[in-house]
Amino acid sequence: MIRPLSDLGRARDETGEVVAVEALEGGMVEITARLPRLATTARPGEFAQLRAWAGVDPLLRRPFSVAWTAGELCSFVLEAVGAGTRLLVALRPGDPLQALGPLGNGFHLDPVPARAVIVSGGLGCAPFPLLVRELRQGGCADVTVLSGAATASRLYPAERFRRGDDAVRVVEATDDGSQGRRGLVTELVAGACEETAAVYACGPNPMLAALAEALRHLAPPPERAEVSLEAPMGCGFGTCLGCALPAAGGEWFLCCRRGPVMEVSQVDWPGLLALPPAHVA
Amino acid sequence: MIRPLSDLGRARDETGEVVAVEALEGGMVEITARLPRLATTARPGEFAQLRAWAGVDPLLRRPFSVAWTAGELCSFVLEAVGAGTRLLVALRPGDPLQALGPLGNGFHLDPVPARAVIVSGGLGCAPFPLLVRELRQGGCADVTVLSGAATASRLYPAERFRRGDDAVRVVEATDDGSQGRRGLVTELVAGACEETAAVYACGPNPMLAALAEALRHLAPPPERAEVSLEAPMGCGFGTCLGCALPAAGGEWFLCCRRGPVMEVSQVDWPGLLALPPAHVA
Amino acid sequence: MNFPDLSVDLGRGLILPNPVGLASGTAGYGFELRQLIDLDRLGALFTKGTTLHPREGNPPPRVAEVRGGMLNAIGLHNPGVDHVASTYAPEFSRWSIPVVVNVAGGSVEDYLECLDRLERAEGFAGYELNISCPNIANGLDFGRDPAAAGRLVAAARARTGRHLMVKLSPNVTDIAAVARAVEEAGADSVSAVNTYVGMKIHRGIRAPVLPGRGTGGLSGPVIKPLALAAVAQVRAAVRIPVVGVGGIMDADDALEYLIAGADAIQVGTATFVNPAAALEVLDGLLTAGERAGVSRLEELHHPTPSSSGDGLALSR
Amino acid sequence: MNFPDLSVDLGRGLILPNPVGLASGTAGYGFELRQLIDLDRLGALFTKGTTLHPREGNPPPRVAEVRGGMLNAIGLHNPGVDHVASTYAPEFSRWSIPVVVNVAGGSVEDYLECLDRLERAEGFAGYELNISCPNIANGLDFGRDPAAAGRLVAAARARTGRHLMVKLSPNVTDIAAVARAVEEAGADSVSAVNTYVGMKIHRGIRAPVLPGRGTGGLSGPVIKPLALAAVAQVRAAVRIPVVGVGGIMDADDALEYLIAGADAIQVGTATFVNPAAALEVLDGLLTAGERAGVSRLEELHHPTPSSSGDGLALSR
Ligand SMILES: Cc1cc2nc3c(=O)[nH]c(=O)nc-3n(C[C@H](O)[C@H](O)[C@H](O)COP(=O)(O)OP(=O)(O)OC[C@H]3O[C@@H](n4cnc5c(N)ncnc54)[C@H](O)[C@@H]3O)c2cc1C
Ligand SMILES: Cc1cc2nc3c(=O)[nH]c(=O)nc-3n(C[C@H](O)[C@H](O)[C@H](O)COP(=O)(O)OP(=O)(O)OC[C@H]3O[C@@H](n4cnc5c(N)ncnc54)[C@H](O)[C@@H]3O)c2cc1C
Ligand SMILES: Cc1cc2nc3c(=O)[nH]c(=O)nc-3n(C[C@H](O)[C@H](O)[C@H](O)COP(=O)(O)O)c2cc1C
Ligand SMILES: Cc1cc2nc3c(=O)[nH]c(=O)nc-3n(C[C@H](O)[C@H](O)[C@H](O)COP(=O)(O)O)c2cc1C
Ligand code: FES
Ligand code: FES
Repeated sequence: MIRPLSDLGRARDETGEVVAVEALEGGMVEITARLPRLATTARPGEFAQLRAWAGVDPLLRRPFSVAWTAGELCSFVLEAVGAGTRLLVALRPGDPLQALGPLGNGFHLDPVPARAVIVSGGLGCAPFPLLVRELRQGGCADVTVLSGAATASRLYPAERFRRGDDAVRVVEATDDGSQGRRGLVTELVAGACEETAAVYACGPNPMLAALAEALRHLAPPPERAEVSLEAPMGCGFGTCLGCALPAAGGEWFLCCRRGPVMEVSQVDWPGLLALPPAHVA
Repeated sequence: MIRPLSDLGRARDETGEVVAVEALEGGMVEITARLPRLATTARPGEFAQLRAWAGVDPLLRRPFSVAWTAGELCSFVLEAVGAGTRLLVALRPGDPLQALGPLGNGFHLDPVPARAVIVSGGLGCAPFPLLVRELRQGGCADVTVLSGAATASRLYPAERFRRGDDAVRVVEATDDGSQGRRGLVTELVAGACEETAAVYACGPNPMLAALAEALRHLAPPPERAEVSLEAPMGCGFGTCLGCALPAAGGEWFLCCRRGPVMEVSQVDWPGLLALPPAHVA
Repeated sequence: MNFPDLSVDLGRGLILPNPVGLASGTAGYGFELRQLIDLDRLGALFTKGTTLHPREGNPPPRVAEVRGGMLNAIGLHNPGVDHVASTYAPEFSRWSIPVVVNVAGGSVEDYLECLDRLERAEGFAGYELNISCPNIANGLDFGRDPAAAGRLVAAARARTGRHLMVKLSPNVTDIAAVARAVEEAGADSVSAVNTYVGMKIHRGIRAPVLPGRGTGGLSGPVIKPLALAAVAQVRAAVRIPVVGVGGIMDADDALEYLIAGADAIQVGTATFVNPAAALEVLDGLLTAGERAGVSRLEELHHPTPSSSGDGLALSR
Repeated sequence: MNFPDLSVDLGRGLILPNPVGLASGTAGYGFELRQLIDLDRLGALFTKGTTLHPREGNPPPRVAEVRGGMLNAIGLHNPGVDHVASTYAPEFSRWSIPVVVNVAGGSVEDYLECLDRLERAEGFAGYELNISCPNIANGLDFGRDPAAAGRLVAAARARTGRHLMVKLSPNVTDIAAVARAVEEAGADSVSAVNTYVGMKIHRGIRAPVLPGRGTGGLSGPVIKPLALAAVAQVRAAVRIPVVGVGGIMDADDALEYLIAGADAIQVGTATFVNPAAALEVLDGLLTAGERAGVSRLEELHHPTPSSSGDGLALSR
């Protein structure tokens, strides 16, 4: 089932105002801005191309998942890893923030699954607060978030996945055992995914590849298994052709329009893992 | 009498702290910074290469005359005309300011003349507060500043030439007659320069050329007639060879080392006026 | 018609309503940008480089940012000429923006076969022969060698009565020689320039960021001083119109190209940063024209009576 | 000797104490910078381009800033080879920094006569043949054409036993071909690159800022991606040492050149911004070497065992 290209019809370029910048533990930051168009049109898994600087260095916008929306407000979760993110996390309330979006294909929610497991690795948490809410509002009774990170401080706070909805279960794992289960979050998948209609994941490529492998051994497999991927992006809206990633079957797909969310089966996992690292920290 | 090359032995690269930024009328700004080395070594007419930004845009430092020194403090007078000056006038007390200097050949003060006339056009005022003080401290009894500008608000305040020394005479002229004499400041020269041992000038090239012309008709001519010139500068210390200006006799001289102060007779005035405008506002 | 009148006649029937085009490879075939901006106000759309057969493009990563610019190694990812002729061209004919199809190939035969297939289609206004794509094997050959470029253009000229623009490579010893050769061979106009060969090194992995040879095409503000020089050199070498491209971010940049001798311009990388960049360039030129009270574009940028001024003045 | 040992043997007796040199035309003949910094700690001083006869240089303005770079049109302003041989060389011999005399000319005879006159002098460590100065008439000819460059270098080789480095122009179709030609002709090393032809337009006067043709040589951070690609291409083409130059502002930039294949580097425009820039590059490399616990420079930049890594990861 080839996913359609994303719908650019909703995308707008909007300049909003930052209303809050919250520093979470471990370096993550949640930025909330008044972006009425984006806030009211973005769906889970979609992203926006952000810019919060003048001049040409950095030159390109940077892509970020829409993490949360509330009325006219829109939130993003990120971390300073390079020049662009450093400028973004340094924003203060009142500063302007330019956002082009929503962009990309979000997670598939039609029909809303009865049981959903979300697998989040590190900053891969970003699209999930919104997904959790939309799943729950769509009638998904059982939402479990498997949340992993290297160490406790790098875990996205469980409460931020739930945002007040206590029916959402969050199960944590850390590589060093400092919080939750010791080990990789993908080791929790086999146990959690039985009888699960849908699995949604975001995180480092090796984690997603391990997830894909784990899902292959699940019987029955989930009806839906989707991952949100990353590629260096020139534009975010399909004209630069820069964001190609390897598709199952030997071709490339554009991360910004066919993705960033892909069916697990449509990704060439060995190809993805073999890519030269463009975004090595 | 060919001027010697400037002495680079006193030049140091120093990072100081801005202590005051005063906005004068008409857009001029006086920036004072704690720069102990520069403040104690700079002589009238010498300049410093300033930088107050990170990154590479602007790339090069910008040259500014040392306008005043007091203890460890050093002042510059400037105006926002482009990217670099815009960043400089936006400085706040406490900000760092990097200064390489003193650079260039200053005004000739040996021997200190008995009578001196200073001709200042617009921002050409910059080197003169310091020159006035050094003249007076050296024993020059009679210092007259002829200060010209397009209109009243563009006149450098007379008090800032004097800085408390009421024996210094300031005569003003404006193109529109809004303050002082109506007309060009150079029209005052013939009257003021009789029996004057030394004339020092700084201002737009056409003004300096007019001065040179006026001095040719003076009998007897002043023993010393010096002008401070400008050129786009790559380095400020003689290695880029970028700051060439036309010398009388058909060769070039380096503004940053042979100048910026030149004997009037050593400048090729028609050549200077014919230069393509690199610094047109 | 707008006032001032910004239209530009590039010859052989290609009249742009204004001098602001979208550069090849930065606007696809227009379908995405149509959803984001009012495409029909612009002067021209130069399509993605189109080849005889569909191309998948290069492996990722295909883009990398550098200070003030970006490198790309897309590898002419495109759906092939038949798809463009049969599916896209009919759409183009419904648009009011003139569409110029950018054509690329590895051999003269490739180019000619592309033209032949496109000649049967309607809906587009001309060709831009990309003889300068640095990202495919042999892609530089035509752009490198004036004689080879001339032969290609002469052969192409024989196949079409449509406007034939030739996109020049800046990665050559003498761009003026190539420009002259394609003019003599019958090109109606030239566009200058394509991207510059560049590299980004990743210190962490001690290797280039882009795969393969590690090089890509450099575009964006960083190339403007180089591209302006190239445009001026080309302008001095040929009589046909010159379309300037390279690092144009705003109307001021566009004006500089016009002063350097360009008859029209293309906005490339800026569109990635701001999809409305080309429209803002156009609006900036219109405003500048209105302010200056000129009626024709040329009056905005023709040289002043004397370009030597009042010297290196403390001009206050 | 420092630890780590950063010395670089460029061949034929030219051993640099460290890989950080001052680029030709940005440090004069060392006399100014000696007064500002501890010149003797650096790896090499490449002098201003020196010609047979003294040259006054071009009319002003000779420099203009652009975003992230500068244009220059100095026109080889220099005191001529006799003055360098008789007055400067004896001074050089008292310095511990190796001095390499950059030689430029308009004809083979010019170059050879320069070498002959310098050969009689002591005090300097070798030659850098500037076959690529874009600011004098015909100045580009040797750098443009591999055959001409080869002939020049072969003739120069016959005149001197000193180290012969050749400075390559980037304004060519195939820099690797020129590099190969000069290697075959006997060059001991190559330096890459000289400045790129660029232009700045002044909108106010509707004309270029620089006089004459309006073009100048572009240098500074803006050229780094281009120069890195050129260095990598040259590295792949020749076996002799390659000295990388172009936009190096700090030790990170220098490291990128070493990774791209340079054996040593030159700091140019950065010196104008900060006279101590080259010293800071050196100190940065020393610190990086100490931190990494390496004993030789190569270990700082040789490719990692596998330059393919863990993919396009959300690598947190
Ligand atoms: C669809 C999509 C959604 C995304 N959503 C999110 C999100 O919600 N939250 C989030 O945090 N991120 C998200 N990302 C990732 C985010 O876009 C990137 O982290 C961001 O673009 C990085 O920009 P930067 O300028 O900070 O880093 P860059 O400057 O682009 O650099 C990235 C890393 O590479 C290193 N690097 C770059 N050049 C060199 C060099 N020459 N030598 C050595 N090291 C170098 C930098 O140090 C840095 O660590 C998403 C990406 C995509 C594609
Ligand atoms: C020895 C010396 C001493 C000096 N002392 C003083 C002093 O004491 N006080 C003082 O105020 N100045 C002084 N100056 C002049 C001062 O250095 C310059 O004004 C300053 O360098 C300008 O830098 P900038 O970045 O602000 O302007 P720049 O960006 O360098 O530009 C200067 C002007 O040109 C215009 N311009 C530049 N590029 C373009 C283009 N492409 N198209 C159209 N317009 C363009 C700008 O708008 C601006 O008006 C001195 C100069 C010298 C050489
Ligand atoms: C991602 C990308 C893809 C490009 N693809 C093409 C192409 O297919 N054909 C072509 O002639 N030029 C192509 N170009 C070059 C641009 O059309 C333009 O010449 C160049 O980018 C310089 O302009 P700019 O600095 O405004 O981007 C491409 C440029 C970019 C950035
Ligand atoms: C003002 C100036 C003068 C230069 N003069 C020469 C020269 O005489 N001979 C030469 O081979 N290179 C000359 N160059 C080129 C530099 O040596 C160097 O190759 C170039 O500037 C790129 O390095 P950078 O970006 O670090 O400046 C000059 C560069 C500048 C900026
Ligand atoms: S980011 Fe440009 S096509 Fe996907
Ligand atoms: S400014 Fe560099 S030599 Fe004068």
